[in-house]
Amino acid sequence: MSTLHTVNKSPFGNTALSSCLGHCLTGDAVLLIEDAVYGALDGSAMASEVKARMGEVALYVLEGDLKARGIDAGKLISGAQPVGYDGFVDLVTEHDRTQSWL
Amino acid sequence: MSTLHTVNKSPFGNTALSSCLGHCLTGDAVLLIEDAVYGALDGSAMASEVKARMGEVALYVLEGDLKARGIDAGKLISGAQPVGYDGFVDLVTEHDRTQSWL
Amino acid sequence: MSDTKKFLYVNRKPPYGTIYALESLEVVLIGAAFEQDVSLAFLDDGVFQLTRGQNTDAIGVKNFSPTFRALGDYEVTKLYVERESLEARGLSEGDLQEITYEDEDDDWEEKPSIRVVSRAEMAKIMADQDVVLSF
Amino acid sequence: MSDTKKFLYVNRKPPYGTIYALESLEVVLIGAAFEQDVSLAFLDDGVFQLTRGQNTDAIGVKNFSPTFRALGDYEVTKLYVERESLEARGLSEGDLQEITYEDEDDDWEEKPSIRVVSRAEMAKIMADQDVVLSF
Amino acid sequence: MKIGVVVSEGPYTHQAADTAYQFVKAALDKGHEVPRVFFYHDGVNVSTRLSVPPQDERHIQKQWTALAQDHGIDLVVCIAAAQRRGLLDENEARRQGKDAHNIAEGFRISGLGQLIEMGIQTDRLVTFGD
Amino acid sequence: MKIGVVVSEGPYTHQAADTAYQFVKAALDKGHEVPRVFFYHDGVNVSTRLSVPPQDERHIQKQWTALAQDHGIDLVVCIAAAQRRGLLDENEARRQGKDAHNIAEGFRISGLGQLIEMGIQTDRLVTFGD
Repeated sequence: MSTLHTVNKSPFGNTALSSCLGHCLTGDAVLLIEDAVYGALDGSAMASEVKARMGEVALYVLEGDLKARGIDAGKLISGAQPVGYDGFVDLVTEHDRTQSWL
Repeated sequence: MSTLHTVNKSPFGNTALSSCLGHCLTGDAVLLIEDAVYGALDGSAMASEVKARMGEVALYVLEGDLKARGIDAGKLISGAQPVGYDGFVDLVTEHDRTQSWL
Repeated sequence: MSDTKKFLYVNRKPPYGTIYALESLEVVLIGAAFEQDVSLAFLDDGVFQLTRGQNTDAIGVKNFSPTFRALGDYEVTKLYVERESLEARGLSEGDLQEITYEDEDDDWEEKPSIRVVSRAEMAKIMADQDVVLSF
Repeated sequence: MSDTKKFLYVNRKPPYGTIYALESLEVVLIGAAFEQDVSLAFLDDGVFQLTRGQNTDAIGVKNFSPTFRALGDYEVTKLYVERESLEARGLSEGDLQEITYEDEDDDWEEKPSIRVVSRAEMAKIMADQDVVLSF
Repeated sequence: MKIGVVVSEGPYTHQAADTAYQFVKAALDKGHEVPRVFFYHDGVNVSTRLSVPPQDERHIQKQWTALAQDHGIDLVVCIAAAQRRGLLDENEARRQGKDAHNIAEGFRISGLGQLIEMGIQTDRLVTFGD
Repeated sequence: MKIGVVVSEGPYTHQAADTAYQFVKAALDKGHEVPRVFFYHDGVNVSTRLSVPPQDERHIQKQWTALAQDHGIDLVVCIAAAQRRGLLDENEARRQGKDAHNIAEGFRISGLGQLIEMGIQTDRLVTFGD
């Protein structure tokens, strides 16, 4: 039993990602979409908070949103996995529920 | 020459108030409206950041928004001044420009 | 397996600045007719929805906070409030409305609907649901 | 006093997740016809609007980032970007598009429109305006 | 699997309706069922047939209408949210004494019960909002 | 003083239109002039005449229409923002080949130049948004 958490807002402007990271459990997955993809940038003020959960929680980033924003995959936190919309669908079906951190 | 800054979002969910406090200058005024009135709560995780600027910057809180949210004036940071919509208008005219931190 | 699912309504936004809190409550009221296993979670700024003494006269927006007290009549009796969220906002349980329900399994005794839980407990409650609706 | 006012467009939101960045740019383009003293400020998540290499094919939303490079033709030549905002996001000036204008007062020499400034300088720029429009 | 989808924000202003559209397309491509999409909050604004976006931008309402017609998706617009925001179908316009209506083909107005029902009858529920 | 006002969010969803309304009323009560209110972004949604809020809630469009009529305020709805979001007046509907229009009395559709002009011609400009 595990949960897919989706976050869609920049963690530099909004605390949704922080709250999500504070509530997700070992074995859960976090998918960053829309403006939340900035949360996967390495070297940012948010990076250490994200990395701190990466052992227990899998981190995915929606590829289309990364490219839209000009973020090269090489700039991501190590272990953050880009996925397409098809990968998004797989994550939804592979986990028992989806929780959107709006 | 001084600026009235307005902020309308809760500082616990959004960084607008932090950014405003980091950019306003001595002699400016900050008016908290709508969900930003929570930023004037004493004893909160945000209170010290707000208090740190209170010597240089005047802090106002829109009274109608406080009452709507059930916040008693006694719970506010010392020096935070409740104003009505008429006081809001005065603040706009007394300062040279208004900047909304949306 | 029964047809009953566990529904969690997650409230993370404060009232009045946006409509999400009010429209969330409208879903809860309609949803009550479906006899599912319903819980409400209040965390982050969502805890502000439950403060006592709300009076919206000056802002011209409808005060919907009394509706929370009617939830018991709809058999919505589990309102989980996160302690860490209250503390970060300088609030304690005493700043919240009293919301109660009459327990039909216990001689209709009046019991509190609000249950203050830790962040860790809230995380487990979230992980124990079939459907999570976020507002 | 002349009829010219100092207009500052403040951009604090990232592109694509919401429309504010695009609709801000639409105001700037229309506003250019009014021959005011125009500046653009990019701070907080607004600095993300200027990143190079944006490609929106997969999300189906229009890529408006090339429009920034046309601003010089509209005599919009002052784009202030806050250094602290870049640094907090792991970005440097090299991650931003090159945006230039031809300086008519200097034999049409091509000059950079982006000026990276400190937070303290940004605060002073904001305080030096007649009209501040926020997006 | 049966996947239910909620769209909570209006078109163009937030990316939610775009992301939901791409997600639903991908889910259908993978052979999943998306029996219903429920439009709530400002999401009801997606259903207006009066939208005229610039020629070089996508037409969000038409995208949804076409997808629904091709795949038999039930696009439900919450009646309470729609009334507040000025989205009406012909019946509602008559009932409310309004002289115009604006709901596009492929969308239907109904109650919040349809959201709960979707939660009960699908295997997964995904919300796109702000 | 002359005060210009911008409303950037839609009715009911965000408090912006309500706060702006209370602010404008207070400014007029104090003898200031509010020559124009400019509706941009989702703010254009305030201008729909098809809104039917619950009986016990305020009717935001009617509040603005009445205030504008009583005090001669020019309520301008941005045409580009309105087209994207499906807000049309009779002329626009005809021009775009649409079979309905939905702008309320007291509002007029015009270009972004009206926003800049308001900034130039007023002493103060206040923005209400999100």
